[in-house]
Amino acid sequence: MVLVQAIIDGILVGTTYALIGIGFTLIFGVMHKLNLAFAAASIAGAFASLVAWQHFKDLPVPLVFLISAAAAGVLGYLIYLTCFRFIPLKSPLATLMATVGMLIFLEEIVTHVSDGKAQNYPGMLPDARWTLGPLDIRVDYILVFAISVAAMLLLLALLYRTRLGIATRAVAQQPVAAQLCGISLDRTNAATFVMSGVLGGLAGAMIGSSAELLSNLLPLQLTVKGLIVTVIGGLGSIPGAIVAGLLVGAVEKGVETWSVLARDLCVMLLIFVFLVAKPAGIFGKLNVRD
Amino acid sequence: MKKSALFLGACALALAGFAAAPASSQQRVIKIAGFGAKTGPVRSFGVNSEAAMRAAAAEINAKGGIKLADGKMAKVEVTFDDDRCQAEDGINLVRRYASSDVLVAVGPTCSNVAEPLFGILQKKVSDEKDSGLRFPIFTDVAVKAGLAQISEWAFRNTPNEPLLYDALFKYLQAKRPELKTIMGGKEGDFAHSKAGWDAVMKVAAPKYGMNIVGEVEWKLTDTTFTTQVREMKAKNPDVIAIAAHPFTLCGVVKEMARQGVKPKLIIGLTSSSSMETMEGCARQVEGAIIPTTFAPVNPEAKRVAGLIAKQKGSADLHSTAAWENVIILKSVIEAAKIDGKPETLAADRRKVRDALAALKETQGLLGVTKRTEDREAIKPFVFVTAKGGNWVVSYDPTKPN
Amino acid sequence: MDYLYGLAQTIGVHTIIGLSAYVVLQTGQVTMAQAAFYAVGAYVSAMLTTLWGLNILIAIPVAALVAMVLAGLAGFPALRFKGLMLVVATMALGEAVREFFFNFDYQIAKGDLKVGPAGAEGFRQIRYFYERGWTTAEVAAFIWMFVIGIMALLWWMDRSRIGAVLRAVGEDELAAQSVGINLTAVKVSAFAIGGAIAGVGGALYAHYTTHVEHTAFGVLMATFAIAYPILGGLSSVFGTLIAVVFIQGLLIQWLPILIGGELRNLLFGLLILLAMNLRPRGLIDPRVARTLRGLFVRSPNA
Amino acid sequence: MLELKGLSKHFGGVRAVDGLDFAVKKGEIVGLIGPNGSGKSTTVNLICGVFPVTSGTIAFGAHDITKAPPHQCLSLGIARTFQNIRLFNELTVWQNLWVAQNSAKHRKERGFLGRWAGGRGQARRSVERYLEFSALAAKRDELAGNLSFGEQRRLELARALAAEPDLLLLDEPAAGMNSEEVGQLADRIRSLKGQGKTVVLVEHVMELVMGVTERIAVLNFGRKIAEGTPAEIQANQAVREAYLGTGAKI
Repeated sequence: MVLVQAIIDGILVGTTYALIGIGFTLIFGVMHKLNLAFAAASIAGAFASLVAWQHFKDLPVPLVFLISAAAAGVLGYLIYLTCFRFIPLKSPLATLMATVGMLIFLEEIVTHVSDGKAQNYPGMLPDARWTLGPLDIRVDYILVFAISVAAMLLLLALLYRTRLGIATRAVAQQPVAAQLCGISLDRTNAATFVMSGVLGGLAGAMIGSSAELLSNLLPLQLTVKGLIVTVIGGLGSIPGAIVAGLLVGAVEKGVETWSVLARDLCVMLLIFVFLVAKPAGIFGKLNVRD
Repeated sequence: MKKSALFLGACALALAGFAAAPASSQQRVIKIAGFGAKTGPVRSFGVNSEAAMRAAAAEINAKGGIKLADGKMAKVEVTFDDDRCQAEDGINLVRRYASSDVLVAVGPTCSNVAEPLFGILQKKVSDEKDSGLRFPIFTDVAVKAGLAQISEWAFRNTPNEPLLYDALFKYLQAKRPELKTIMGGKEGDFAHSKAGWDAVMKVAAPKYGMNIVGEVEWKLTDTTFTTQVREMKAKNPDVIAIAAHPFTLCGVVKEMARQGVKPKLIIGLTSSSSMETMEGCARQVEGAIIPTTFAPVNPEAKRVAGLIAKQKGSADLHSTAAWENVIILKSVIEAAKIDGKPETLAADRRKVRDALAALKETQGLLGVTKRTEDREAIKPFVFVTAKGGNWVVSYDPTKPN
Repeated sequence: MDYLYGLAQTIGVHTIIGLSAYVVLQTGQVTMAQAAFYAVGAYVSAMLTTLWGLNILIAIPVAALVAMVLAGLAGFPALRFKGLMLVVATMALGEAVREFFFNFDYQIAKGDLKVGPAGAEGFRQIRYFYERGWTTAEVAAFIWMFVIGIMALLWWMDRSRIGAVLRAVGEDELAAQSVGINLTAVKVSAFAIGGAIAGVGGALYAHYTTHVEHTAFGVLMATFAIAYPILGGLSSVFGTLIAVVFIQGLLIQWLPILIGGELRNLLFGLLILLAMNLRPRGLIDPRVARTLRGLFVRSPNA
Repeated sequence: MLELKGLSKHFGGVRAVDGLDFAVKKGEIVGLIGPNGSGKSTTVNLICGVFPVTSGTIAFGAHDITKAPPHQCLSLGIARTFQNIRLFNELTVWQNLWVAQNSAKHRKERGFLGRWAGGRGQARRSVERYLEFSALAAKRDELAGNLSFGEQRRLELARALAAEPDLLLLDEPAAGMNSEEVGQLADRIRSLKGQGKTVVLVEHVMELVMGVTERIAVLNFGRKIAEGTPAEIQANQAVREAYLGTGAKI
């Protein structure tokens, strides 16, 4: 029963991993580049909302979340401008390194804002619990789950139902052809960064909110977790990132009931299993033809 | 080519600036260099230590300064550098001090900096062959047990955790005999937190009749603790001891509140008796008890806390140690009768070291601190309890009631 | 002066770890495992000198060899992955090795105290240099002997056919195969050479800092290992050296003296960002590298 | 010398190559043509071990190379060029030729130790020879990425030849060339015959195929629909239909 309980917790919390994974995978899908500053921007967004929350006392929680999402969206655009826009496509390592610089920069800004201290962050319904037979579930985890799913559905609708979404997918598949069809590469890329930033900001806010704390320790941790989810899900695959996020959450919490120190090793093992058995990820397709 | 020239230019400029940095001094000064983490996760420690050192220096200088061997007075000059909690940074900083006119250093924040730092010092002063640095360091924060034994140039004024927790459990046995069972929680991937439970509390509790019913662990950067807290709930101990930084300490007590885990007592790790914990989770830690080597319990302690606050730092068990260190160094330097001239620098450092080693006790803010043979401190302590968003003294051994 | 020698030690050791990633990066593989081989070198050599009293000139090659074997073994499965997959796979390997040393507890009594790796506490008292009375300058010279040796080796490799083969693999694996290059052999060799160099770096690190513990070998160290050659440029070994001087010397050591420590880390990230925007191919990009080469030697093929 | 038997390659449901039988004799120059997507390039990639074969066998001389990885094909004596030029752009012209000094022939000539000592000189001489052959001697230290399109094509051909192969697979070498350049290319390919090389030419530009090959195989939808001399192929009705429907002239 302990295990079942833990796995349910894991799946619920795993949605935030999924959101971070989607952020990485979205940018990778469109630009075929890695944005290592993404998770840091998500947490920085949450910190921006924290500052707002501290400044205007008793801001309602949904508004705090929106501020976080908006701030992270803006940061996403800034990352695009500083790390991608002006660096030639031929130098993928330069963009990678630039995002590392951005990661360090954002991490340090967060450290300065918080003075390196853990900060109280508003929780959603801090005392609500839902008892279901022997199971005991935190209502705010269910909220996290619901909000994440809603955000993912919104994203999918955006990608498949709007002009901007079609442009994004076109650029992801055939950048040159898309340009010839009059799609602005620059604008589409920027939009992708903003979209992923908004998702990340939401995830950052929910991670902080479910712990009721924010800390400058989070960015690096979340970057690693996001990369793991992205790889297991398959590069550029949004459904893959969702399933992988839930899977990683469930495995973490499940293993935790046995040993905390083995937890991270088991996640690493999970990567190896996937890399060997299914190198393209859960839903990913390998590009075999050149 | 132009851009690379720009870079070369910047490098040259930096070099030139560096070469010009050591300024000439007209007045006699004694330089005490502070260093610690001012960036990264433990930034607040460095900020507070710096404030405390500056406050102490201001106080000494206001009273005329430090008396040298020739009877002249010298001003104290305190500097503070950031080591980013990185071993190599700390080593390079201390090498820089040792090759400049700094007399003695106070620091560092992190044990993982202190360990290698003490390692590069000369191990035994009698060993002429040992090429380690001959430079005294008087540590204020790095708390890991037994570090000063690495070198005879290393001194510490840090809490001795085994003694503190021994006293705490002894006190609990006498005053709260209804507490029979204890469960521990620790950050398994952080040496100090891990040792705080494994080597300190876990050892002390059974000595005073408390029964260990279980232990859980988590990691430094975890944000969810549902599994661990459920285990606590299942074991239902009287006491829960949490050896962790404020970030996960707060995460755990918040989860405990959510799951309705209400132990009769929560015990925290010494460094958690800070305002950070209160900013993070004042409501949930209400009633928790922590042994600490500082609390504003007497007029002098209150006055110093005010002075440190004026320098934009907060007074806690670590930063007040930095204050004490500078004050102790003043009297040590005066007792050592140093000349304070550039040509006597090496001899002066040795004199300061010997005088520090000769100390049997020092005056601290909470009373007399005993110095041990292996250059560690046994500091007076109090127990503080979280109450209404503040840490209040619940027991002071010097004032038995 | 002693301080500058000390700084030279840091720069030397970091140059070595950067060069270890340089070799692997040339084959187009972004590896996050260098910190793991660095750790292996550090622990193995420190155990040899401190626990069993071996000469450091024996300990370093042995440490390099162990790191090389491990890297070679890691290289085989790593062949399956490219790009981000490889980044994450090697990161997983690095973390696994770090976890191993976190739990690695093996001490023996030496006189009045026990020495050796003590799990999370780390491994202290690796005082080989200081016990033998080496001065700071001598230690710096010892470290730079290895730096210069490794740089000379890689400089020679760069100019020989091996270097061309490594770069060919890095640029286009299929085309490289079609001219008869055995990808497996080249990639595994690059991993192994990189591992051996990282092992040397780790061994020197352990001995100059006297203390090693698992926290020193995390993701951050692995990132720095690849950051140096990328920032410096993959066209010349001197790029890595210049990047290390830029980061360790300018940003970490001198910047706080010039502008105060508070702003240092903020600027640190920004300057990396700026450098990559201004010089996407590294501080020493191919053009500068060719000019540089022209200063020293005439075209090797003329 | 090269023999494909029942060779098939399926990508999911797509049968890119479907039961292809095809043989090349030593010293021949053979053309492989067909409309877009007919499986020509896939066939080249299968021979070179780029894709795993779904079914069928590939034999080269006495060796079964069905499962051989690409680099092994080269050391047995098969070299290739690519449809979209794949040079090492960051290496110089000279280095591009130098890395190709890899085949079994080179190794045999130099022996084990010779690879370190005398082999270097020999390899350098071989590189010089192909620099001359491709008329790129003046640009030896230029980065390959900076060459013009035509020069890049020449360099790629030279790089394949520098491996001293017995069989050369050319994947659309004339794509994007003007007719003057195609003429020069035709001369080069013909001169290869004189050196005793066997050539398989995959091509769209009929001017070239008809001009230099002795025998042509035509693919459509992964199957061989015709084989014969250039004249026979030009007269073949099935081939015309495959290309442009009925009545087309090729």
